Amino acid sequence: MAEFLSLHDAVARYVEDGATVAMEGFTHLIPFAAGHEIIRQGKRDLTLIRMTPDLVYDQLIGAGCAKKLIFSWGGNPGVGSLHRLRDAVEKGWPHKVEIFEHSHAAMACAFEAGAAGLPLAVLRGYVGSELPSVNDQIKYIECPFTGERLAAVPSVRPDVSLVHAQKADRKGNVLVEGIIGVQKEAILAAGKSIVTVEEVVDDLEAGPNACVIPGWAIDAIAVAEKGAYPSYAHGYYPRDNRFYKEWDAIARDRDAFQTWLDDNVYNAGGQA
Amino acid sequence: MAEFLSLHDAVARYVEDGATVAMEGFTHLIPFAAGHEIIRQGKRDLTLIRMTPDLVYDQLIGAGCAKKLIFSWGGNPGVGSLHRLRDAVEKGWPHKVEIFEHSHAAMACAFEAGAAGLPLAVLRGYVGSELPSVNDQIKYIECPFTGERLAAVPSVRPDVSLVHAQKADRKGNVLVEGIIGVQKEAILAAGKSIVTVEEVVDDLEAGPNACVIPGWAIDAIAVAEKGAYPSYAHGYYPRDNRFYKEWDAIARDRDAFQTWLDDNVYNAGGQA
Amino acid sequence: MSNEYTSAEMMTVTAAKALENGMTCFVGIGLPSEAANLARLTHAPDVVLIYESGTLQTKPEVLPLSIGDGELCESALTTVSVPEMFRYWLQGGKVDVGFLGTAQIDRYCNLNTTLIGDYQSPKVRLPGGGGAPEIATSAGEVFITLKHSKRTFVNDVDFITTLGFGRDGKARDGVPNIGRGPTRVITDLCVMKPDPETKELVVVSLHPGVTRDDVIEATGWEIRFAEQLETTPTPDARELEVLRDLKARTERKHAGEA
Amino acid sequence: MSNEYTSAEMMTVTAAKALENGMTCFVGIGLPSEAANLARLTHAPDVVLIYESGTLQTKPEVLPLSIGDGELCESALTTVSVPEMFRYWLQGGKVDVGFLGTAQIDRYCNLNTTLIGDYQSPKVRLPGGGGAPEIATSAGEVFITLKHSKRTFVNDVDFITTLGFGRDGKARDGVPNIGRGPTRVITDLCVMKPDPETKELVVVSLHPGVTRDDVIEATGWEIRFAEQLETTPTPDARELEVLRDLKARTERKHAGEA
Repeated sequence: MAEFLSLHDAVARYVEDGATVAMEGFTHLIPFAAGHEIIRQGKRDLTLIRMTPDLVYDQLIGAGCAKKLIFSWGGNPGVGSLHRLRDAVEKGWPHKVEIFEHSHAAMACAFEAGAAGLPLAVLRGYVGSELPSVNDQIKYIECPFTGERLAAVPSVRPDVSLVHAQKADRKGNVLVEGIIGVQKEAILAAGKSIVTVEEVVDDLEAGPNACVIPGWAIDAIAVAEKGAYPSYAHGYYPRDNRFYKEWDAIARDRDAFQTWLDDNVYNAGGQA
Repeated sequence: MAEFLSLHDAVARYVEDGATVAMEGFTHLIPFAAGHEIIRQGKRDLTLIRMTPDLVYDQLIGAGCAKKLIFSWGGNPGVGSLHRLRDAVEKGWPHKVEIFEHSHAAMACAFEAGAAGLPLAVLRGYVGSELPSVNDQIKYIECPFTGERLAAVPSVRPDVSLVHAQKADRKGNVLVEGIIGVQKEAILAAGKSIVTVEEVVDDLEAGPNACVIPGWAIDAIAVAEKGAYPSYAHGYYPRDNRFYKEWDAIARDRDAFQTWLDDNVYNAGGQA
Repeated sequence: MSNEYTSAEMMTVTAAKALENGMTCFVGIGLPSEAANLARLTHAPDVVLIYESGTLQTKPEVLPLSIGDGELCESALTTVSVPEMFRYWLQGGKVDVGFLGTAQIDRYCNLNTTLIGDYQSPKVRLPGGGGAPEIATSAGEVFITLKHSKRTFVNDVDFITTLGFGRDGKARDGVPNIGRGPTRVITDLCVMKPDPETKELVVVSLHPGVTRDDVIEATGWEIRFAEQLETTPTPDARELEVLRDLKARTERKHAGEA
Repeated sequence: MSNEYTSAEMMTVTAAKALENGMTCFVGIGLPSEAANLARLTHAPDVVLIYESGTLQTKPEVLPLSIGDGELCESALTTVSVPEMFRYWLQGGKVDVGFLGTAQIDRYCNLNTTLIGDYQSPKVRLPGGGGAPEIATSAGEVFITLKHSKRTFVNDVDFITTLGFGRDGKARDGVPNIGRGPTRVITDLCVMKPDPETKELVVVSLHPGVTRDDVIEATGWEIRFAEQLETTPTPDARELEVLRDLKARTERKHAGEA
């Protein structure tokens, strides 16, 4: 049953050093506030899972929180590279990060399978790609009905998932609306889950088939206004595309990144 | 791209003798009008797929349209037996119907897998059940990561699927709302699809994540007012629970059934 | 209101009491649905009811006739597709208890809802498995409720549609990712629980006025009784009132009068 | 408005023309997105654009910077979850054409968006596969658009992220349930198509003012030319106007002024 906590307390309680952590939100509703809280609390040796690492994992990796990264597309969308990710992979700064690389299709199916309580996801994938040669987590099964060889990947089952959503009601039921990505799957697949929300309301005013996650399937809810900034929250604020472009210069340079981190995360209390 | 046809023409064009046919709608939005049209057109040797055969398949089976039935729960919900189904299975009237029997979980996963273009569905299912001993369509795979043995069933990929929905817009995009069952899966898994709707509107007025099926994924749309009666259409009319109870007496008796069929289907034009 | 009650009411009230507040319960239609909603309307207002039609956390005013009545959707927190219901919510491990009825049950709680007689030429064809086979294995535990008779409590079920503990009581042993299975059976005569070791059903509580012989005569095998045999608490006035109101509302609605 | 145009505009307009009205197109971000939306705003108003963020049949007013900008959802017919997008819509066979960009391409249309150098210690780490590996195999066919240079058109891609026709041109042969693969590559210099037999890319059309030598110099292998080499039609005034308006609107919006 969802407990309303401060973001500080939720992260302190549920995110342990060495944990496997999924922070989802496909371009939309990326949980930046939660990511900054993890950085501030100095969590270490995390295995980070995310389809599109985006700026939030660039920041976590640059801040030294990550040991491994499981992902399928690691760029700054429409802008270019994630320089902190590249620096870690190419130069080992601040330390080497081990990567397990998938396609979007496989990651999406792996989240689905995790939510479905299965150990594996099956898909028609990776045909002719060399990704299976560098990722031993990609295997195959044979269809017992047709003999077709299909790809199999382990399901995603994080120790803890963190997502951002528009709103929760007072019982902790959460509405996710717009581009819903794999947020529901991330929560249902996880051992523990933290949802940050823009606001708490009396009534979610959701349609009959809206993406609503019941409070009893969530561990902690924390209010984090603009918690997805510089990504966006449909109905609340738009994506700050300008910041995504500015990030390129910040992240390119280790010092500039450190300064940004000091100013916007370490010394920004719980409001970054 | 969806073509607007009369129900007569849609069924005449797409439902062939011997076809594998799925008519879905989980208690809600059961496509009775479409079923009656199939009976009127005297289609034969159909392989009928449906999680819950309900009255609609009781009628099709009693009318002699079916050769096989693939299903997971064959009763009159809350009332008792489907007497026409029982008469076919127990006594071979009007002729023997071969049955392939699953659990709901397996059928639901098989529809999902069919929509996903896969040849099989994988689930943690049938543990300890004797259903696998009487249905050779239930097999097993071994998870290459954990070694766990999981059930596998062939995906559902009907020649044609028929579902009922609340409304279509003038481009043929369809909104299904309320209990959405496996309607979307049935359409996407099928070679051809027919959707009957209560009405055609200018604007679906659907939420951003509503269950909307694009017109280009549908073959034919036919307007059939009260097309789900005696089941219901959320927002249009309620379930006629009284008729479901009355059906028990009608279907118990071959003559009473024939009379009902004459009065309400054969001699009811396209309005039954 | 008098405290007299029927044996059917005794069964429903007792079944309802098995549910604790806050549990998530995957509800079968019929008797389980009646009991689960009674629990929600009495001692367990926050019990979460899930129906296989995809309705999550539903609070119907009247009992559904079918598993997918409009009432279930209208009063639900949200409604998901049926594949999602079975994959994410049931198989995904979100259900504490599955609440099932059955046509036949044996001493190891195996359930038959498939047929009487031989599979290829059945004497009586029953509706089939529906959601039960995976509810029984994926839910944390399973409650079963049905009327007690020799026709339903049989020595060997004609067919195991849904696993209790298998023909030998050992079918769950060593199976990965499986729930505890049936933990209690509630009838109009008594409450039974599986023996912790052998998994054979043992009567742990007799309803007031019911004798051991009543149970023995209604059971198709040599039924065992617990050493500390209890008497089931009687329904109180409020439970009976709420149940009767619920059933009256339901009857009016289904007759088309509401 | 003059009919002068840049080579980038020539590329986009030519890529746009490849899309026919009514096609369903799974759109990659960047150049493919620009071309696909230009098609929608000119000759193909009913082209159906699908983005991997789950937005089905979207009609953005401005080009998205990311694959999941709010604009895509607001103008979509509906938005589904990402698992549904990849399972039902892409793998389910509902996509006619996948429209991709790439960092590297070889003569058999294999695409590399993973890295330059060695996998374990890369010289340059690129973003990775994203949706491309399965778009390339599940879509009915694939269009590819990118700028022509020796850096991008290489003799051997450092890594096959996404299958064209394999290192030998035969990797799709005999594979069940696979799309036709790349059917055209549109650059700022020319249009190429795979040879029907060998699958090696052949230049079929040169953009006006571009010479064979221009293409030879910008290609990392000995590029072949079709016997009937055509000249690509030039953009007309309306195409250029619509494209420039679209890009201007987009720039204003992304700079935060709109």
